[in-house]
Parts: sequence; structure tokens; C-alpha cells
Amino acid sequence: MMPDLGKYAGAVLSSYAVALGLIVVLVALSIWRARRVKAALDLVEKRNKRHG
Amino acid sequence: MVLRVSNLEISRGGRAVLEGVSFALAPGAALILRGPNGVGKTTLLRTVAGLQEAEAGEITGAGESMAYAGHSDGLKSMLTVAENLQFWAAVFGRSEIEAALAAFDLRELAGRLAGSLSAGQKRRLGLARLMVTGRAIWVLDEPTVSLDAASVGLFAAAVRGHLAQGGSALMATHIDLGLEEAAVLDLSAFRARPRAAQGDEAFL
Amino acid sequence: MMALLARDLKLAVRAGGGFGLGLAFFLIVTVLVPFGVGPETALLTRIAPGVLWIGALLACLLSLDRILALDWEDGTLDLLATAPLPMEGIVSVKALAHWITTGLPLVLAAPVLGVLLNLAPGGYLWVLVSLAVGTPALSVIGTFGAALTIGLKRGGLLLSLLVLPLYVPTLIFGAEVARRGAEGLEVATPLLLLGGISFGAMALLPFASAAVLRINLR
Amino acid sequence: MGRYVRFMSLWEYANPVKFIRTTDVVLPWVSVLAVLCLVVGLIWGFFFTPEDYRQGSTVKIIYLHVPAALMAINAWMMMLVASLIWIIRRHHVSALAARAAAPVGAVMTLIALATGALWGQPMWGTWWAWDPRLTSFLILFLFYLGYMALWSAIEDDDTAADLTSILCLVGSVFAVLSRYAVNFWNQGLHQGASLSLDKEENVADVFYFPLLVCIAGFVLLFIALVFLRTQTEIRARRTRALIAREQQG
Repeated sequence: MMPDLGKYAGAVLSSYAVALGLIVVLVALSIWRARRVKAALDLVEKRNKRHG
Repeated sequence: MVLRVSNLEISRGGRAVLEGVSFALAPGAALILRGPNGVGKTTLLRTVAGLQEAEAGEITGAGESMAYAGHSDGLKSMLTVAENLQFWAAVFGRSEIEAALAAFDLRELAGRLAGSLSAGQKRRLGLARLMVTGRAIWVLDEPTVSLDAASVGLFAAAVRGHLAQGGSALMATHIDLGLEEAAVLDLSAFRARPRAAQGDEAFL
Repeated sequence: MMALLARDLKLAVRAGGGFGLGLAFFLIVTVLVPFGVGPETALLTRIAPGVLWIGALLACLLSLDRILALDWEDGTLDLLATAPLPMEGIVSVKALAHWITTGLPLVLAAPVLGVLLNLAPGGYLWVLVSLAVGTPALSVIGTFGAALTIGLKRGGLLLSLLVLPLYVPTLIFGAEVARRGAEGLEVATPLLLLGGISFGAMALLPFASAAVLRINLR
Repeated sequence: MGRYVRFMSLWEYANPVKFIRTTDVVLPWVSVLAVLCLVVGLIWGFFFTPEDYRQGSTVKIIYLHVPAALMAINAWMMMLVASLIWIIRRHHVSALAARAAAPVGAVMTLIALATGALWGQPMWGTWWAWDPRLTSFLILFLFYLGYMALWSAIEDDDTAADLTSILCLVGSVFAVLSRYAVNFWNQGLHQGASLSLDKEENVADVFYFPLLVCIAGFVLLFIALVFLRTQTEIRARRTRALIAREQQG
């Protein structure tokens, strides 16, 4: 299954690890902040509706 | 030159503070703005001075014939009193500073560094700056801060002299200058009704 | 405008710091480099033009926040904005005053410091010329950065972060002129490019600086 | 004629509410497509392409390096356009989209730099060479950092939008200047553009098709992230606006 990467295996694998890792962190942070901000907004909006 | 403000709406920090402000200031006239702290006196004066844009309304007649004095005097402590005045005179394309020194009783201090002056003396120098600009419309924000009674008298006399020469003055101040001819405008009446700040409107 | 320039120069002389601090910093950087890379003269000769450029650039950077901050704090900028001077003119004069008080002394000191770094004999002229052509760009770009960060609490660090990337082209062409000059190579191409950047920055950046300053004053 | 009356102008999406409503519908599709393209492209590239006769298995890094490098530049271009729209038409969504794109662009630049260094080590025998392309990307990264730092340093939202837009404009000019300066300064080891129309220099077809899929994946990922992050910026701004209104009474 795993292709034989030869003597460059380290370089190739770490490239994939670094790049995918950075992308995952970026996506996770974006989603996490999106959720948090949305929750905060919902709270404020609900409060605004209740008070008129 | 008549300074005319019509239906002005202004905001501070993106939030409307005053609306529907209208007045006219003819040569020889003075107008004193009053109102509690935060009503928007400084903002109004800065808008008239062109430092800030109005949200709505029109200001005509200010621009090239207006001299502004705000909370800070724009003095350089490493320059002498005379040099500070000479600089501002030169910026406005003039050179005469004697009359201003005399009017604010600064003659004896002319050679002193501005940094060595007391707060009141600095303020007097800041106000003397108005005279060297040669501009007709004075826009003054709390001009009498840190002045003693005698200095307030000097200032009132300078304003009166300015009006007599066909100038005009728009100022925000709480103390009584003894300028009987000055009209008073209470800004409390123009308070903006609560509403979203200009930049926020799109998000509500 | 002339009055503003004269006042800024007078203030720089009276306050002392203007000329002295930048020059002292330049001297110290130049002196520290041999401690860092070793005293071998051949190596120093080779890196001298670049070190002089970096030193001048850092010395220039050090004084950028003073270009506008002092006038901002004491309200002078507000008053100048209501005076009959165009904002573009004000920022240009401010940059010019900064160049005369900081850039010019650095230009003149560079050949002297070149002696410490064993600069090649042919290099003195071109170090001088490249700095003379390039430092005005540093002042103008720095004024833009100073206008952007005026009134910010942690402005100093941010100013460096914003300005240093903008300095890259000037540094590259300037140091290239100095290096080629020192090695006796042709310098016309990088010198023309450096001049282009310098004049372009002087002609166009004041508009951006003035726009930024108007936004920050309101 | 009547048909055109209902034609919706592109500018209507500049309304924050409309933007959120539209992107809420589009975002899941873009995200799914992005993941699909990335998975297909990367698996295709990693497992089912041959080794290059010169570069060996390191050629597989191309599927990350080239798309990331492209997006690093395109993100800045997008920010430049968005900044111009804010300066000229003052649409809030545009300014916030520029803000939202900056961290994505910075991460793309970082990926391009990191994969470039990892690729350079076996090929050129060094992690880092002051090659014009690598250097330009490093400078671009500094521009991203400065831009983001300025956004977060200014408290007033509209002032921050104004100042960062002008910085983006000036920065773009200097970024281009830097690119030429760096080229002049060092001719470099880097091969030419991998996707240039010049057939001789082009990568072979076996590498080309999975690379295209990966590029599509990165573009879609960028769009999805910018949509999501712009939504977040809009919501954050709306929260602040509502709280400010409450306090005003």
C-alpha cells in the first residue's frame, strides 16, 4: 500500500505532515472561533429580543 | 465672512451625539456653546475646524478664514515664547507677533523657553497664537482652562478687540467672560436621539 | 512649509538627541559586528558595505517614531491640520526634516565607519553615494509607518514590523550599489533602480501618509 | 426588459445579513468539494504517481508546495481587491473579508516556505537558500504579519479597515518591488514556474493532473475558510454593535 519513498522518505513525509498539520490547525481555529462568536451573538440577540 | 452651520449632525467614536445643529456667526459676533460634559462641544468644534467630518449637514464660511485652538496648545517646550509665536505666524504666512505678546502680557516672557512656563502662562501663549494667525473666525475649545482671573480678563479683552475688528468667535466655555454681546447656545437641545453608530448600522 | 522645516531642525538641535542618538547607534552597530564575526580583515572588507547599510537602516528605524509622535502628543498636528498647509506638504517636510537630522549625518559618518570595517578603497565613494540616494527613501517610508502607528500604545514595535518589509527593496539596491562599488564592478543599474525607488517613494508616498494621518486625526 | 429588473447586483452581497444568508447555503458545498478535491488529489499524487527520474520521490511535495504558493499570492491579491472595494465603495463585508483572508494567506505562505525548505534540503543540499522565490515568500510572510498586527492593534473598526486598506495598497507596490529587487540580487536555484505555458519547462502530464486537482482543492479550501472567517468577523462586529446599542439605552 505505502509507496516506496526511497531515501527521501523523511523529506516527503515531513512535508505532508507539516502542511496538513498547519491546514488542520487553521481550519480548527477558524471553526472554533466561528462557534464561539456565533454563540456570543446568539446570546446577545436573545437578550435583545426579550427586552424588546 | 459669515460662518454658517446648518442642520449639522455629528458623531463621536462612531456614535451620533448631536443633530440638527444650526447657527450663523456674523462678523463682530461671538457665540458661546454650553451644555453638560459629553454633549459634544469638542466634537462640534473639531467638526467646524475641519478635523472631523460631519455625518450630515453643512458648514460654510469656515475653511480658510478659521483659526482653531483645542485642548492642547501645540507649543514646543524647547522653543522660546517668541519663537513659538513666530512659527505659527509663519505657518499662516505672517510675521507680526508684537500685538499678540502685548495682548496676553507675554512681553517679559518672550525670551523664555515655553517649557519653563506655568500652565496658565502656556495657555496664554496658546491663545496669543490665535492673534498671530490673522484669521477672522476663532474656534475655541475651553480657552480659559488654567487661567487666573486676571488672565481671563486679558482673554476677554482680546476677544472683544477681535470682534471690534470685524472678527468673530465660536467657543465652548463654562465660565462667564463678561462678554455681554455674546450669544449663548445650549447644545443640550440638539442631543441626538439614541441610534446605531454610523459604522454599525450595516450590522443591525 | 519652510517655517515648519526650520522649526523641526531647530528643535532637533536644541533637544540634542536628534543627531547624536542615531549616530551613536550607527557607531555601536558597526563596532559590534567585528566582535560578532571575528577580526579577520578580508572578511570585514567583504561585508563592510552591507554592514554599513544595515547599520544606517537600523539607526534610521530607531528615530522614526519621533517624526510625528511629539507633534501628535502636544496637539501641534491638530493645529497644523487646520493651518493653510496641505497635509501632503506637512508629511513631506516632516520626512525631509527627519532625513536632514538623521539620514544626512549617517551618510556623512558612513565612510568614517568604513575605516573601522576595512572597507575597500574604491568603496568609500559608492557607500556615500548609495546612502545619499537611498536614505531619503528610508525617511519617507518611515514617515508613512509613523503615520500609521501614531497614537497606538505599542506603536514602536508595530512600526518596526510594518516598516522593515517596506525597506527591503531600498536595502537590496542600496547595498548592491555599495558592494559593487567596493568590488570595482559596474554600479549604474542598481544605482538607477535605487534612485527610481527613492524618487518614486518621495513623489507618491506622501499622499498615502497624508491620507493615513487624516484618518488618524479624526 | 422586465426580466432584468430582478437581476441581483453583485453589490447586494456586500450587505452583511445577505452575505451570511448566502454563504450559509454555499459554505457546506464548498467545504465538501474542497475536502473531496484535496483527498482525491493528494492520495492520487502521493500513492499513484511515479517518481521523477531526477528528483526521486521528493516530487510528491509538489502537490502541497505549488498550490500553497499559488494561494499565498492569490490571497494577497484578493485582500488588495477587497481593500480597494472598501476604499472606493465602503462595503463593510469587503473590509472584513480582507481581514479574514490574511491569516489564511499567511498559513499558505508558511506551508509554501516549509515544504520548500524540506524539498530544498535533499535537492540543493540545504534547508534554506537565499533564492529569490523563497526570499520573496519570506518577505510576503512579513507583509502578512504586519497587516494582521495592524488590524489587531487598532480599536475602532472602521479606522482599522481604512488604515489596513492603505497599508495593503502600499504593501502591494513594495511587495512587487521586493520581488524584482530580490531577483536582481540573486539569480537563484529555483526552477521556473511549474505551470508555465512553456511546454519544455512544464511538469509532465502524470504529475500535472493530480496537481490540478490539488490546486482546485486549495482554492476551494481558501474560499471556504474566507467565507467562514468573514461570517465570524461579521458576527463579532454585530455582537459589538448590539452591545453598544444596549449600553446606549
